[in-house]
Amino acid sequence: MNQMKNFSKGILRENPILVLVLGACPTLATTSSAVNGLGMGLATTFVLLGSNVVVSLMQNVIPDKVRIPAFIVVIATFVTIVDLLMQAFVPSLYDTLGIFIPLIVVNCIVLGRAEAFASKNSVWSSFVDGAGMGLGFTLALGVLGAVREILGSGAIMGLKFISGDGILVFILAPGAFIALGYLIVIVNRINKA
Amino acid sequence: MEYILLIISAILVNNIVLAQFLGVCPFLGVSNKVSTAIGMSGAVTFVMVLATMVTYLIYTYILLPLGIGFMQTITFILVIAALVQMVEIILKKISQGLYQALGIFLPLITTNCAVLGVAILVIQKEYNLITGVIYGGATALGFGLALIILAGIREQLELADIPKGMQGVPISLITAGILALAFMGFAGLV
Amino acid sequence: MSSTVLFTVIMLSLLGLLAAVILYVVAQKFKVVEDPRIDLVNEVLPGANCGGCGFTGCRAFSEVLVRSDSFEGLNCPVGGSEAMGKAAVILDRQPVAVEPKIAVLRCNGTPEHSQRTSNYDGAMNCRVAHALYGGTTACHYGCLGCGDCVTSCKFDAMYMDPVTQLPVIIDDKCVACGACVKACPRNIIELRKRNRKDRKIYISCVNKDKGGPARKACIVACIGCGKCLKVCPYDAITMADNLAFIDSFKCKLCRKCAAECPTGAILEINFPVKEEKPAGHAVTEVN
Amino acid sequence: MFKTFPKGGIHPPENKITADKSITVLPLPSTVTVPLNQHIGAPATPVVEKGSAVKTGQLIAEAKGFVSASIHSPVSGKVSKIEPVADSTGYKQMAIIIDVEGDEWIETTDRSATLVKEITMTREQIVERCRDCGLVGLGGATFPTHIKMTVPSGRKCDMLIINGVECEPYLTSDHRLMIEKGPEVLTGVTIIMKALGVTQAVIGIEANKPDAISTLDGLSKDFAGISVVALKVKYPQGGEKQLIKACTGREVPSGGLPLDVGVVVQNVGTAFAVYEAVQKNKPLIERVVTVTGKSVSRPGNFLVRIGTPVAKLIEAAGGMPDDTGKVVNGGPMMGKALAMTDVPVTKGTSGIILFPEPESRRDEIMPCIRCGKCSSACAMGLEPWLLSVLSEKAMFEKAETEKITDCMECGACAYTCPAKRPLLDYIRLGKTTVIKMVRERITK
Amino acid sequence: MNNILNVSPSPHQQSSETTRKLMFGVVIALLPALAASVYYFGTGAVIVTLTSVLACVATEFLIQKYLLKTKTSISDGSAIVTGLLLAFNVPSNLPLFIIVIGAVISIGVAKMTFGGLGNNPFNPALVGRVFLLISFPVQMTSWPVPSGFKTGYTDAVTGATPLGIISEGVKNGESISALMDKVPSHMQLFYGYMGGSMGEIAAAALILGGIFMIWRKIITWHIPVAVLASAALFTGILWLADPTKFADPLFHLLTGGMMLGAIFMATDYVTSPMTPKGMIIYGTGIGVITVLIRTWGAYPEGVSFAILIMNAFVPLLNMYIKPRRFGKEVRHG
Amino acid sequence: MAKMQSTLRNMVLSLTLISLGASAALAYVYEFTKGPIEISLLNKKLEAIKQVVPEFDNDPNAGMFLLPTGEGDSLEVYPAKKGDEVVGYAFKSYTEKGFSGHIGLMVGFTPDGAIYNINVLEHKETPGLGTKLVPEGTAENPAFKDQFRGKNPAEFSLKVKKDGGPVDAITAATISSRAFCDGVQRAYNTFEKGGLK
Repeated sequence: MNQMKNFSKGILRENPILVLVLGACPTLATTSSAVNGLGMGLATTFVLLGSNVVVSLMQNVIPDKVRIPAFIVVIATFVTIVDLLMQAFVPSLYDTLGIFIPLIVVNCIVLGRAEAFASKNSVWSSFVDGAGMGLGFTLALGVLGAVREILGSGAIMGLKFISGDGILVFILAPGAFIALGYLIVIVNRINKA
Repeated sequence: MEYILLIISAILVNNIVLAQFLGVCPFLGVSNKVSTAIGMSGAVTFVMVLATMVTYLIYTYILLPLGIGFMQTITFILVIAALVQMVEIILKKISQGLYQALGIFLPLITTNCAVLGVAILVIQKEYNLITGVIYGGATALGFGLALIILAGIREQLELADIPKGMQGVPISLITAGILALAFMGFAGLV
Repeated sequence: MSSTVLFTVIMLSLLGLLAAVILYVVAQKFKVVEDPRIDLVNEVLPGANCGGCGFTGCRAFSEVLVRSDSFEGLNCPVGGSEAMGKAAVILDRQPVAVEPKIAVLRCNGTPEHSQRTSNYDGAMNCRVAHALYGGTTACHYGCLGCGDCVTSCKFDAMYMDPVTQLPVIIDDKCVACGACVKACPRNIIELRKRNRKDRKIYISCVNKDKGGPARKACIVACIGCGKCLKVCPYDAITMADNLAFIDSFKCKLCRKCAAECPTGAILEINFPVKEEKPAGHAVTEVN
Repeated sequence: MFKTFPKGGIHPPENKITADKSITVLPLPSTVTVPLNQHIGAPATPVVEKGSAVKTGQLIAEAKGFVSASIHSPVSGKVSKIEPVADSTGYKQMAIIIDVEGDEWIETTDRSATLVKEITMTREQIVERCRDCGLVGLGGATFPTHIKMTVPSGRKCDMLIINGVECEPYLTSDHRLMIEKGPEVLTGVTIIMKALGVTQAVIGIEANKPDAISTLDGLSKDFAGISVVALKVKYPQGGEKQLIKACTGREVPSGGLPLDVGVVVQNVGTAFAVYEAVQKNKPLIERVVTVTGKSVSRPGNFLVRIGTPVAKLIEAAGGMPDDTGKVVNGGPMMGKALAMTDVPVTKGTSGIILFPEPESRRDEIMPCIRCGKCSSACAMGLEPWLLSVLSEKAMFEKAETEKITDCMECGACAYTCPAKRPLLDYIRLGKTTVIKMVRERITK
Repeated sequence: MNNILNVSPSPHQQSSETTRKLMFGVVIALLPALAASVYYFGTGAVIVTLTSVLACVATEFLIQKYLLKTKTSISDGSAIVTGLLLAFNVPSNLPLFIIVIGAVISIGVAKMTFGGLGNNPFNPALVGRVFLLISFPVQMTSWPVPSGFKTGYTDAVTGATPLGIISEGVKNGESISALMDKVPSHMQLFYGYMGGSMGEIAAAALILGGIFMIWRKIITWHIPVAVLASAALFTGILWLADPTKFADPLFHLLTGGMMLGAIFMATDYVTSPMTPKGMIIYGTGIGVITVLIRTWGAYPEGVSFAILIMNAFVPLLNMYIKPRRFGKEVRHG
Repeated sequence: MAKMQSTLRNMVLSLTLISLGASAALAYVYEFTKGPIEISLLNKKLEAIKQVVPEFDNDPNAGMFLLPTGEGDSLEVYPAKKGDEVVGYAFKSYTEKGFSGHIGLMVGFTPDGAIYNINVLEHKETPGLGTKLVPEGTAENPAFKDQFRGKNPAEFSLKVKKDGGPVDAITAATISSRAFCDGVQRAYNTFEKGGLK
């Protein structure tokens, strides 16, 4: 398969959040600012890359029946590694993302890619797929984070451009749902055009 | 009283889906019809109570004494996965009716981040066993409440003329957003 | 090696063991065998879920394809021979060549051609109007103009022409799924063979009345005179209930019949323009 | 307070313009067109041929199916054609066309106006006679009367209800009949009571017809077992199930028939026709039709031969006003709009209403605002908004569980809708589809 | 005689009631309350109302024209009602850009996203209001003090609502009787002499509007009565249990938009149940949740939230509470 | 390589092996990150302490001791010393009266009992309102917290103006402001009772 296409599909056409709507929980929870969104996105990308590579390496040694638990073990391992690393080296980001780091385990994207792609394809394509999907996820989180940050606190990447507060709802739960809803609509329109 | 506040908090104030963003995937996925939503809520409640209990015991009596608390994530997810499978088998053996009602939803629960999330939260918040189980149950009820409400609205929206681009996930998300807005009214109850 | 490492390894190995055993037992109990080819076939299908194949959706059709012994009688009108060919490769079967088809509207009852005798003022729905009465013109076989077919089209291949008050089929978009055929309560829409350059010759009328009343109701009605029958060199035209019908698979597009038709009920479309058109045949070119 | 049904109902303007216009006999037209399907059930089979000479009252088409009714010549003359003719729906169906030559009746009919009160026939003979005379329910449903007069074995009937409600606005044919032919109607009722073997009959009349109530109430003293009940003015008071509930308090179960609660309902007009058939041996060849409308110059109630073109009726009422936008066969709530006026009067035609253009158009359709007014107007306790949208979106299974088949198409929902949605149009579509679905399921 | 006749299925008559008439009926019913707020808050009330109505109508028009590309429906009057109600739910000195945001959310998000009039599960004006309350808590909770007619706009003296004063005080451990001296008397509350959102203050005017709507059959009594009765009952029980900690029921009914909510917001056709039984359950839910939020929650008013929450239950109520079907309980034979 | 068959032996074997590999990897990473995690946790605490007391050169964490609040629990106290001289105490205080419950505070006192600075450790207050407790102000644009600096609760009543005190509450967030005062008061009470003055 064309690796470039393989890579780029995750960014817009098969964007895991905006088109496939997988992994909505961390998307909503960690995008109160662009930085948080990007942080979460990168953490997930790391897990995605790692698990995709390992799963595709092991695709032949895992019997079908234990496929899912084996994948879960692999994914959980990577998640724990990210968890520990972040705790050690970026403690403040770790504090904000909180419980959603361990919850990468149950993020449908990771398991979904392992199951749908990595377990059937070569290591290199799996890596590219993971990178594309991860980038798509990160971008989506970043964009959603940026939108919410701009609307919600009148700032971008922590830099305030208006005095006072923004439309606070957008950094709260309801705003997350609403912003994601409209973002999906917009991306659908772009994809169709 | 403490328990009542805990329950109110978990169901209304800090609703797992609408305020804490856990379990959003099944929230969007299994809310097409009220009847399925009710089944899913039942199954989630059942598993969540059981999972909270088991993971709590494992954490306190195995992981902690051994000093391998960092194994939490990987242990919990495997335990939950195994638990769900076991529940499925047992349910099939003991009650065919219950299995019919909940069975089809069980596989969906493994990847419901609400279950793992609650298991982790119980440890994080340092609840004891009873509080933990109550918290788990109440959270599941909160999940069910949100799910059933959304299912009701979506079933009604099926009859509405929603603009083409908005149909499906976007409209569910926006409905959930307004629902979250409404639930913010419960702030400060506990 | 510290004790942590030891515990970790033991713990996880035990867990893995446990999970494996449980899963083994479970796997023994529920053997969900789903042919993986269903997914593969499903992927090559267009995914429009239009139901044109006669099944409830693309996935259902994939299952049917996988289970079937041959592709005889099975066709995806949307994906056409391309999709069916791919499916055939996956399933290692012989694709059955299916002629591509296209929907045509067998009514030309524009306000100009057919006198309006009443105004319909009910719900804009052909089936409601059809159940109520014969329609706004004296022809109670023709198009009601409420656009059920347009609503039923999932491919945006139809629209209502505000002037002719008839639906128009966009050849490029039509996939011949047949949804409009089912939607039309008057069976005006027909799936016909798709010819080169979308050329079409067909009787644009379904009026089964005798010549007089039919002509009175609509000046471009088929009056069942049978002239076309006689000139057709290929026996493609048949006559039943005062109505001629051109079999699109027998027709060789010679256009003899169209020249012969006294009312202009036979439409010829997408042919190069002839030098002079027979007078009085106000034919509305569709597209 | 007057009796009524418990839930729903609306109060459309009554517009009973012709309430005080006595029944006048319409002169014979030059040709009559007698459709072979003037009743629910299979069309009758012609027993005359093109060119046959027929007398008034002569059998010209025979009932063949179980639910069917015979048809008699309404005039004397010659059969000119037997061919499909566009009927009031615009679709063609078989009809016998007769050129009128005078009005020579068959000998068996007693054409004198004397009242014959004595009932000499047995139950079986009465039913037999009603079938021979081609009687159908004249309220609009045109169900063959002889079937309704036979209580199936194993079922019990203890009460006859006569529908003199005429709750449709504009229509006054039953009203006039009750006033002018009171004794005949009551005799007819007694005949039906005998046929059914019941001792009790109730005539339900809406309170806006005090003259009819007092007339019949006074006369009913001479007839055993007949009482008159005044009912509240509310549409659809004349719905069979509503009428039974109002008069007796009994509730016909969903999907059931009046006989399920031991009741048979007949229309006043039918009772009169039964009288004529049984006591005078006169087939059903004419009926009273109200011709009315706000712009009509001489609205009135006419005794018309079946098969007379509607246009003739309109002519008798002063011709079609220039502003006419719609001609309705029947009442404004349940009647059928006509696409043209050269269609014949049939056994089911109770009135012809001519609406001026502005009133004839439906208002612009707005989105449903879920005000629930249709639900509160529905006398059957249904939710028209839901049924309508379910039909529109082709969700027929759901519509079935929501009891779309209970709908009696009274139109109260569409009348009351502030958004002017064509609720009944879609419900009717859904109802026919669901009935078809159910039938297919049974045959499968 | 060659008229072309109109043909349609039955019925051939329609009542004279139209959506537009109903909507303008609501507008008329709102006028007394509008007059009251102009009387108490001056030109600010007029400016806020005009901005809100214009912004709502403009949003609906623009979305239909340019985004959805459908026929515009602003003439049905529903956007005007939403605009008025939104204005009634905000302080009369709210910065105009905030009102415009509220209007965009009301119409754009809560209404047009769902397909426009009749399809929205939540009351648009309330979604806008709650959205603003959470987004701009400072501006949305700085209510001008009523001071008779005046022409200033933003320079008004601001203060808390009576409920706000009570809620603060109780949290601070003060007794109700002491607090009652700080708030206007019940009679003043009835006429609307208190701080609060623009249209919610004058109970008398709102009740007048309500009676008008019931008389014109625009609404039925079920919802308002259920809301007010359940709230009164609940607060009554609390008050009897401990009059030092809980305010009396009448106080609750007259303050914090209870009247506005019960009469105008909860009775919105689209977002309330269809059957009387459903309406009573719905109304009771609103009353109870309102008191719950007022007494133990963080928001002193709570009516808006309560209505939105019960809006969410309406589909379920419609689904499970059906009108009694004719012939349902009767068995064959 | 052919795919492994799903026999019990294969399944157990593969899953156990995967687990083994995973656990080994995990254990290694854990050992590796153990140190940095501890350090980062400690740094966080020290950072919080540093902000609320004058400059010091000791390890306050080592000198940490508990003081009873008089309400049945105790607060952690971190003494800051420059040389041998105590320059301030950091009290890890809390309040439950916040808009959304718990607020954790680090309150620094100079030895004479005056507030040096306050730091909000954790809270769940409403964004835009209660969150205004957190930021540090600047000279020309002082934040809420800044009005406490240098004030001695002995003469500066920790009450918002609405309750008759001198504290300017955050607009529309009186509850949060009041809770903040409550937390500081708790620290001060403990300080006073502990006899550190």
